[in-house]
Amino acid sequence: MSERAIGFQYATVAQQREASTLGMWAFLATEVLFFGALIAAYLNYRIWLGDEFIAAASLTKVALGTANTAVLLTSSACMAMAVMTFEAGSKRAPVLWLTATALLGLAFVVIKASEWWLDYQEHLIPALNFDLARHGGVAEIFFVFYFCATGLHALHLLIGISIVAWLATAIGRGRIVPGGSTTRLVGLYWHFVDVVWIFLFPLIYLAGRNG
Amino acid sequence: MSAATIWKCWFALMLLLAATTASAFVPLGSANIVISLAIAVAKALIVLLFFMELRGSRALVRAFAAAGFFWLLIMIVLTGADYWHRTDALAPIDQVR
Amino acid sequence: MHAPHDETYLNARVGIRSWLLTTDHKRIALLYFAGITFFFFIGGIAATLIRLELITPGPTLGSPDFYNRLFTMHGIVMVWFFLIPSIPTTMGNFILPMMIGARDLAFPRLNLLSWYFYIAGGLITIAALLLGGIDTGWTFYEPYSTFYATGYLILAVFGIFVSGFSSILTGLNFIVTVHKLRAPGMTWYRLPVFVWSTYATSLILILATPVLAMTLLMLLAERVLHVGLFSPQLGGDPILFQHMFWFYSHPAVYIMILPSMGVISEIVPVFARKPLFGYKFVVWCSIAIAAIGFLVWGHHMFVAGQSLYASLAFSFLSYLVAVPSAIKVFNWTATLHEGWIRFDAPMLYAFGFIGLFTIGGLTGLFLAALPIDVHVTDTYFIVAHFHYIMVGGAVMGFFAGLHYWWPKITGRLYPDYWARFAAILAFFGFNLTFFPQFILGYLGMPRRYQSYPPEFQIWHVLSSAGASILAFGYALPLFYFAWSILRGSRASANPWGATGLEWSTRSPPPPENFAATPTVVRAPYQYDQGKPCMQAGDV
Amino acid sequence: MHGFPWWPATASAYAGTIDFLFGSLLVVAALTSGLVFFLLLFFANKYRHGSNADRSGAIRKTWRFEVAWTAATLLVFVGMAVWGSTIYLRLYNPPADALQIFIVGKQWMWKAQHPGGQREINELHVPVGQDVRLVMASQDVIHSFFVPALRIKQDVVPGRYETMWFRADKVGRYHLFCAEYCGTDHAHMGGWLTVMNPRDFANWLEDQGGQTTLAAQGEELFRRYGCSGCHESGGTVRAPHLEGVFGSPVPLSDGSVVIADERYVRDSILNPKGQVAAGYAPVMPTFAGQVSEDDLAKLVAYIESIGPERSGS
Repeated sequence: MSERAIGFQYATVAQQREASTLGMWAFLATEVLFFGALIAAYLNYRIWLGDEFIAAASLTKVALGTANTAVLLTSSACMAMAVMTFEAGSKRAPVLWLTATALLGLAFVVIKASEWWLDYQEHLIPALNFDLARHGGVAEIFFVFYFCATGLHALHLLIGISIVAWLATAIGRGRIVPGGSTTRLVGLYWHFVDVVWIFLFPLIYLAGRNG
Repeated sequence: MSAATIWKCWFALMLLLAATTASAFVPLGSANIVISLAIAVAKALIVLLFFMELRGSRALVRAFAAAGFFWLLIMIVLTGADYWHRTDALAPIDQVR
Repeated sequence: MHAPHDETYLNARVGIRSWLLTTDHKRIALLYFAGITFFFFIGGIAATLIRLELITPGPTLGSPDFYNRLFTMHGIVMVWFFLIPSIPTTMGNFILPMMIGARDLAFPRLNLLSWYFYIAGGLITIAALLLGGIDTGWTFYEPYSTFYATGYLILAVFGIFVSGFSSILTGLNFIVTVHKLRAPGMTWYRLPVFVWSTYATSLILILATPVLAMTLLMLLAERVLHVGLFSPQLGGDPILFQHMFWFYSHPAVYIMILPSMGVISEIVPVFARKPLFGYKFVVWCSIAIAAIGFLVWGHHMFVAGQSLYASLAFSFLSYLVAVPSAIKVFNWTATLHEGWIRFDAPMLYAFGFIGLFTIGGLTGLFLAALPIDVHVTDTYFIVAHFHYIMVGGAVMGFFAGLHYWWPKITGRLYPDYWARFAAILAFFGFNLTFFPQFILGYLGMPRRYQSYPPEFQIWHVLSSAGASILAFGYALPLFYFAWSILRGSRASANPWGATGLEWSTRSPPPPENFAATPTVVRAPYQYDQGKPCMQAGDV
Repeated sequence: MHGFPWWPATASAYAGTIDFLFGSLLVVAALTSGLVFFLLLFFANKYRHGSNADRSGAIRKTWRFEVAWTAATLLVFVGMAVWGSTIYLRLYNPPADALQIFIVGKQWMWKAQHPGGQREINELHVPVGQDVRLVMASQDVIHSFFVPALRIKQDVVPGRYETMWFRADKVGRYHLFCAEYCGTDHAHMGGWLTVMNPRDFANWLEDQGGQTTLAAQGEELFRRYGCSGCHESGGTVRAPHLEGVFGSPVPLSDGSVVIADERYVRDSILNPKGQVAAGYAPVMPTFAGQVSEDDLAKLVAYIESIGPERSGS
């Protein structure tokens, strides 16, 4: 929606900005509960299945997980820079920062895909080639959560990357100018995807490492 | 929000990431999960307050942000309470493979 | 093409595109109304067949599988495609923006997208039901739904998943609208109670529906990929499914009842010509119901194998959530004191609602008592309880609102005596249908039984007789509403003498609702000597 | 039509307490709804449009009423909650020496197995006036064992044992239903609970054919599954002897001590590495998936029978 025209139902621009911010935060609340339901199920299984479930977590690649978290946190910082520079009025800086954000996002997806490839080779993918004899049924349940959570998160990340790419071109071509709230909303979405990963990382990679 | 604040937050996040990964390998028994979740909450707060500018936002926006997490807490606490107090005698069931 | 003073949202633009691509909240409300009516009749047909089947102890209409698919269809269509969307998407969409003096919802295009999600989800589910239906009941309990269910479960579950987005986006739209688009002078305590109730409903819509989305996704993953999440055959825990399902489904029953409470809180003061008794209490009871409603889902699982600790906690919390509902009933009754009560059709439906909802609510107290629930859960006592709340409460409230805002929506008046007859008929038909089921329930007749011990037959025959009266009571409005559109007399801006902003503009309203944005000067429901004092200043 | 039943049969003292609780709640509900309906009709009539009732004293202080009826409802509801919970707790601690019957629910029948080895399908014969404890398991989906006359019901979730106890005080035949939807013949998955006086019950047990007792069948399984190979003297692998173990404390390898009750025996068969006895290597293979429901019940009964002599049984 072009920024300058105020919506038919709004009286002032400020009212429209506040409404879109509230709308975005309400949407993020629904996403918190969407991912949260999966995390709640994970925590319940952790209580119910106990140590064997936690031990299965040590089969994940903590090095790749940590690297991925670093990449995503950095991309969040880049997105913050993009929003800050955009609202400061410059045009080239936000495009650069947005490009950096998108590239870091892609880096995350590439690392994640390589991790899945390693899991595939170690026969850890349920429904595909999970090696029950060696790991047991409880480990399989852990890996069902692992793939559900990381899969959904990667999907949200891909959506985020495509939006950031579109935003970078739109700002580059001058279709999006300061004053509107589109850039801020895209930033909120990206940071949210990062917050989800911040909680997924310890639950998936750091569980069961204390030997 | 100035560039300096952003990169200071970024640095804090990196420190916390290092801390949480390192602490995971220290055998502290059930304290490990508590520490890793506490650090995760700290990292999330940095992103929420600074990057998502909740610090400067109106109370209403902060309330919306908190609502999602609070309702999730209700679900986790009440289902967790059930699982915590469950004493099941497991019975054999023919695993369908 | 129309002189400005008689241009309404109906004739402002014509053609199919002006309807299918509209962003006018009033037209979208009518689109939803068409969908709601369609699904109400599909669910109604299933209900009629169920009642016919249960007249005799043995199988009457078909095989047990046919009956299982029948009650599953009745459950799914009525819950997700009629009751949950009914009042928020029709009257909420149409009336809420007008009540707060706004020109439209905060995000009009999101509103249209919500309708398309609703229709897409509905058609997918109808396709699943027509292709062969599913036999799991609307609760999809595990491990039956993973390994033993036959039929198009994946299609139906995906249909419900898609329609869930309509709930989420509608709730989001309403919340932002109420916060941001109130007319000048419309403070929170000057908001009509219908706006408060719809706001509370929207809180539940956006905080509970995502959990249903995730639960259904996990159910699909388990059924399609045979991965162990809920069924013990693969190492999962079926009670986790019940926890996650009811975490959504109990707040969902408050999504169904809260809007009706809002409608009744609008109607009673208008036809009693008196301010609502304890406005602030009624308002904060709605919010309390929405909040505490999230803490009580465990009372669906008292015998399911939940831990003793959880059952005790959920029993106590379920009693807590009953208090706000009781307060509301007392406040509606107290509003009648020293009023000038008129008995038009909306008021009769409102009386019906208060009576039936009281019985429904009180029987809920039996179910929250642990040992009684152990005896009556999964029996017809439960079926009677939730029908008293859903059909006696939510549907009666839906009809009350329909009769109350029909003149504003269509600009036409309907024949009042026929409407009063329909209200009374529905009330008695309803009681004859569902009160015998309380007795059946305590006798121990389980739910979802096609054939039952012969000694229960007397009550089933009474119930089926009542169902035919109820069906007639619900079909009647179809006729006189249609008649009113064709030949009903024109409705004035304020046929009932109400005080809300929506009654300060023409019926049917112009596309932008108000010639100029009204300024609000006083609280709702103010009367002196029976004359309404309009909320909008002299516009 | 078969008569005009409006109250279910009452076959146990517990059912009586439930009826009393239900009756009291019914009275409270009737009073409340009666009050509301009376007020609705009274106000509707007295203050109808056009009546010249006195309308001067409009109540100013509304919150006084609000606080009154809020407090009243809260008090009554908390009372109901506490009363209900106390009765419910009695369901949860079964008497120790109850007659134990194994029930297995599978798609569309209830299989009962008495300690003496007698088997029944969709039928359950129990002696009057004696505590009966049902240990229930399901082989496929969730079923629910429901006897309206006793006012009790318990969902049977596959993959775990559910227990329920009752004491029937009146001789007679009472309905048995499956209350949790379980598929096509959910409506036919039921039958009769027959409560007999002890003499008839003993005769009934006799003419069910003197099958060997559960414990005897358990001993035979103990050999067939190869347990005796290790757990009896002369075995190749060093494994603990099970004579006199049941019911007495067992020191575990991680230093804790656990009472060898049914759960410990059952868990040791299904998941032996979970709690290994002190001084033994965790070499025992798991039997999960091989030992069926019924066999596991028999093995537990056998190990119980070679435990220390318990007073009476």
